[in-house]
Amino acid sequence: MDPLDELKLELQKIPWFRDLQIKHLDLIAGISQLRDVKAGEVLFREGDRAEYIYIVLSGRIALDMAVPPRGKMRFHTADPWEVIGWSSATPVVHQRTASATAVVDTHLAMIDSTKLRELCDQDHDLGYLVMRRLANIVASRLMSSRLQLLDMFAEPENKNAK
Amino acid sequence: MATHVHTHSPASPSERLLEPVWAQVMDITNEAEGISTYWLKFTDPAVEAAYTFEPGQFNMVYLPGYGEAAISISSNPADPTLVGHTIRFVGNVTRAISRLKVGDVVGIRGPFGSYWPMKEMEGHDVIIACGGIGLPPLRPAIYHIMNNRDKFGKVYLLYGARTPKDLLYPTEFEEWERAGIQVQVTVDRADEDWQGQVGVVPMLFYRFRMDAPNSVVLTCGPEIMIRFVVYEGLARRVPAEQIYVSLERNMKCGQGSCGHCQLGPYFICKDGPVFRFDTLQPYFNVEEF
Amino acid sequence: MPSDRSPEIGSTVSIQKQIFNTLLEKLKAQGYEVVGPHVENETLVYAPIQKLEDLPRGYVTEQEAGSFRLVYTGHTRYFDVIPGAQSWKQFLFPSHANLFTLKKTDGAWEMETPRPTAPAYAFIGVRGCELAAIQIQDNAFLRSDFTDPIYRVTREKAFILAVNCMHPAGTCFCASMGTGPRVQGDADLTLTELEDVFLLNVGSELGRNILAGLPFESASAFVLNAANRGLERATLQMGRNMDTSDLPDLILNNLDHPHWRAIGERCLSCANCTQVCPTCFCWDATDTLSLDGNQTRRERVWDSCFNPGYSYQAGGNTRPTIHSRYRQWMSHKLGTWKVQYGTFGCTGCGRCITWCPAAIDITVEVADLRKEIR
Amino acid sequence: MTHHKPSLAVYKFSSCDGCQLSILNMEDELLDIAGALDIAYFLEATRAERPGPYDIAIVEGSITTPHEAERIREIRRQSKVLIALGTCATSGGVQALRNFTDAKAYANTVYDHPEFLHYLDTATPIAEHVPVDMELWGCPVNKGQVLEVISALLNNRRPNLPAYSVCLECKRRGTICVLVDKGIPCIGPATQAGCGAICPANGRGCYGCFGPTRSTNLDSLTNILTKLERTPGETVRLFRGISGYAPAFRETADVLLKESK
Repeated sequence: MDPLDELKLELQKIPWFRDLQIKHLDLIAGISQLRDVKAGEVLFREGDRAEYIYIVLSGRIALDMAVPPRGKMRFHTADPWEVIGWSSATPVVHQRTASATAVVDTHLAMIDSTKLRELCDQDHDLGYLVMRRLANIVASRLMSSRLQLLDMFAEPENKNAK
Repeated sequence: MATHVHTHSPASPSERLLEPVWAQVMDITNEAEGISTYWLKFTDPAVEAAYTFEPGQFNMVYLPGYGEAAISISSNPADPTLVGHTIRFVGNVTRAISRLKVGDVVGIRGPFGSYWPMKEMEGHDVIIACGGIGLPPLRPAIYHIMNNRDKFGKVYLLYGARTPKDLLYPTEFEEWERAGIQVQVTVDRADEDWQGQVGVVPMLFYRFRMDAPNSVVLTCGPEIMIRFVVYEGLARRVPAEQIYVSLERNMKCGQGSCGHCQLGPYFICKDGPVFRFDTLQPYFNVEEF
Repeated sequence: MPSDRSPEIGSTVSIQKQIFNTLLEKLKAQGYEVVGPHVENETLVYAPIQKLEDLPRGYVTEQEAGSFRLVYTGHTRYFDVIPGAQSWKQFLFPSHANLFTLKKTDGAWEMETPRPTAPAYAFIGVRGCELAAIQIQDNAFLRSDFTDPIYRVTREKAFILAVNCMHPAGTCFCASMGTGPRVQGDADLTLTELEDVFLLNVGSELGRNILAGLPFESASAFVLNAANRGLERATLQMGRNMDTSDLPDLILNNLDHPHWRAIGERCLSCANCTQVCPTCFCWDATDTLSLDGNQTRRERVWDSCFNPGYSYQAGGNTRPTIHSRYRQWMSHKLGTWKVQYGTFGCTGCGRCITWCPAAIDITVEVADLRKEIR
Repeated sequence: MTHHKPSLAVYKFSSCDGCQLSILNMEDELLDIAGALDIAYFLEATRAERPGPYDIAIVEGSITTPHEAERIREIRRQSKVLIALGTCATSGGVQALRNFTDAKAYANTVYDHPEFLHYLDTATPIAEHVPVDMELWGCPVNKGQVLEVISALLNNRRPNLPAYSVCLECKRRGTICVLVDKGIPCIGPATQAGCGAICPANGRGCYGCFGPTRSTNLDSLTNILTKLERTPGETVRLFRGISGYAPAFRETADVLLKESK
């Protein structure tokens, strides 16, 4: 199969891409490629230049932060259709804020973030759809982080103890 | 109450509900750091023969001199001769329980409270969403589903714990999977050796597609987790009448008499611990209620 | 003409006041421990009484929010004094009760359950609000699925002589709650005090038996009229009133209202209101363990939703703030109680108003809440 | 503390001995205590004196001299569990009243040779000097509470000590509220239960010897009491009583004084 056709076919599987018009899908396909990472392989490291947004097509990617002296802390895993590296879609973030490692063999779509921003600037209809999706991702990631921050399973401090 | 009766009738069974019966610890399973399951057998054969419970119910476990704690039953309802209590050692009573050995005796009152709507759930898909020590009160429901697997549609267990070593019953997950229960496990944080999912229980709702109108959600765990599980269920159009939550409060009597566990009009010990969410909704987000 | 027949159940008879002593004697002869209002250490209590003269004749109470004064005016009536802090709850639901004692022998616990040994009480002078309160506690303690053994034994044996209230106090609002001043519930006898006679309405076979052989007359239309007029006047003399028309919704729909915080600024969280309340039924159970760990006594004591430990659980305190505890109390009394038992948890006796050191007045708070919402 | 009998030491600092006496007063239970504990040091009870370390040390009194400040640190080093017994040990007690004034001026008035006195500027609770494992309030302490704490330690459980106010105890015993009934100033609503509400039962107001409750509303209580004052400053004196140096009562009195100036 033509690599571009294969790419489009894969992108069409992503639920939220179904909202896109064909011309928009073509535009995104034009700045995207497919990538495979083997289990244990590092997709990017904290501090790397943030050039791509990834969408997991199959497999599982883990996000870790190195916390001295506790070592690597795993705070999120992304399963199919989840987006990672979303912050590179904003004009201000240039560095990866976490490391991404494949937990199992993983198949991904990678989108050039600079070009995606340019596309969104040129076509606000597309830009709106992309940013709306990113807002959803940020909201759910934030909620998740809040719950983790609350450490809901922790034994609470008994400041009102009997 | 109409006119009082001027006779002194002898104590009836409904009056013995404050007196414990005795059960012996037959076995102790260490489940996780600070959490163990105690397997209890009633010392009186007549009590044992009469004892049954529904998934989601609890017992008041009594250690003479220390007091009582409301503890959900975590064992198979099909075998009430051995009652399992999975206990986290956090309070005065449960810390004392942590020092019990096989052969020791505890007091039991129960079973008390409402239970998961196993009958009404038949024919539906079931989503069991729980976190931490919220899994034990749901394990009897899982056993019940396994015992009657053909009566239920798709069944998902969405389970989260703080870290991988805090997961309860991990050795049983495979058996549950084999029985056609899709087990999704997540932890809040892990080291890089953990191959499973990392994230919070409500996020697991993003991992599968549900037939919302035909689904029943059962949830138990920290109240904050329950809240967000409910929001995820409601966001996916699961009717509020098909979401069931199990709550926890300070309980003393277990039968809606002492007043401690009230939440709005409900005595959680008697009207709960399992509530249909729509009945709870008006009081659910009132702070410090 | 005096008669020695038994009156019919439902009928009203009149007796000379001194004959009441004969009635008390009969109760005692039948084994009752007779308790009633009594002045002791210059204050009003419920205590054993032997004769009519033990009742607080000549006294009135001046009750306002946060203030109670027993005043001697020298009037000639025995049942004019409105109750003080104590209620019949202390007999039916005692503040301390042993649930059981356990002794360890050879690793096994042996239980000893005390058979409730409370006497058969004759309650003399139960007001309408108080009888309603007893019936409200019946709902909590005498359920079909759970009967409290300690409460039941005393309750079943109790003889109740109720009293219609002719002179309500400043903090009374029983008329608003539909529990008085005329006694509404079932009593063995219901008394109305006129200047020279007692009227007694016969409510039960037991009441009838107690009157049998006593010199009574059937009450004339004149005295019955006088009693009715007195009760009508009493209704108008209520010191407080509470609009219940929009309860419990007013409260349950406004649980987040800032007014709760305003009350919390005044409330001491001292628990007095709950302890003097004749319907409050909360209790706690505690163990007292011997030093060697081989013997324990489990005891039940009155508890209160104002006690910071009341809603404590392994996760902390469900109601850490004072205003949340006050809201729990009031929203239970006038809100969720109705859902639980079909009645309000308040009979309008006014004790929580009088005995609140901070003078918090439930009728005022309800009215203020209503005003602020509009 | 399982196999051997745990050892107990009882110490006295600046105090009246009343709390130790309430241990000795437990005639019925004293034999049980002696059976369960090895009394290693308790000058009021026995001449036997065995050196530490001890499993349980019970300390009565407040710290008022440099020597005492030194000695309590040594006791802490010698003891596994340290219990502060009574209001002197938990809030400074009646000696702490001098913290509100110039102790030197008093000393100069009372003594011919105040220069021989060695005392600290303040009388302070044990917990201001060393970590304390448990505090038992009261002037004197309630013997039932002492027993409960010992039983709890021996049986490895949390002692059952009430967090509620004296009012609850008052009502449970059927006492009529002296504040409402007689207008007698009473700080029972803000005082920790435990005494059994002795004072109100005898027609007096509570003067707070069991210390402030953890959840109370002193602003509101102050408003009530100042209205009842029979003499100016009565409320300040009520709070600056036996538990006057306990932070909640101390701050309340300070605020009142500031307002009255």
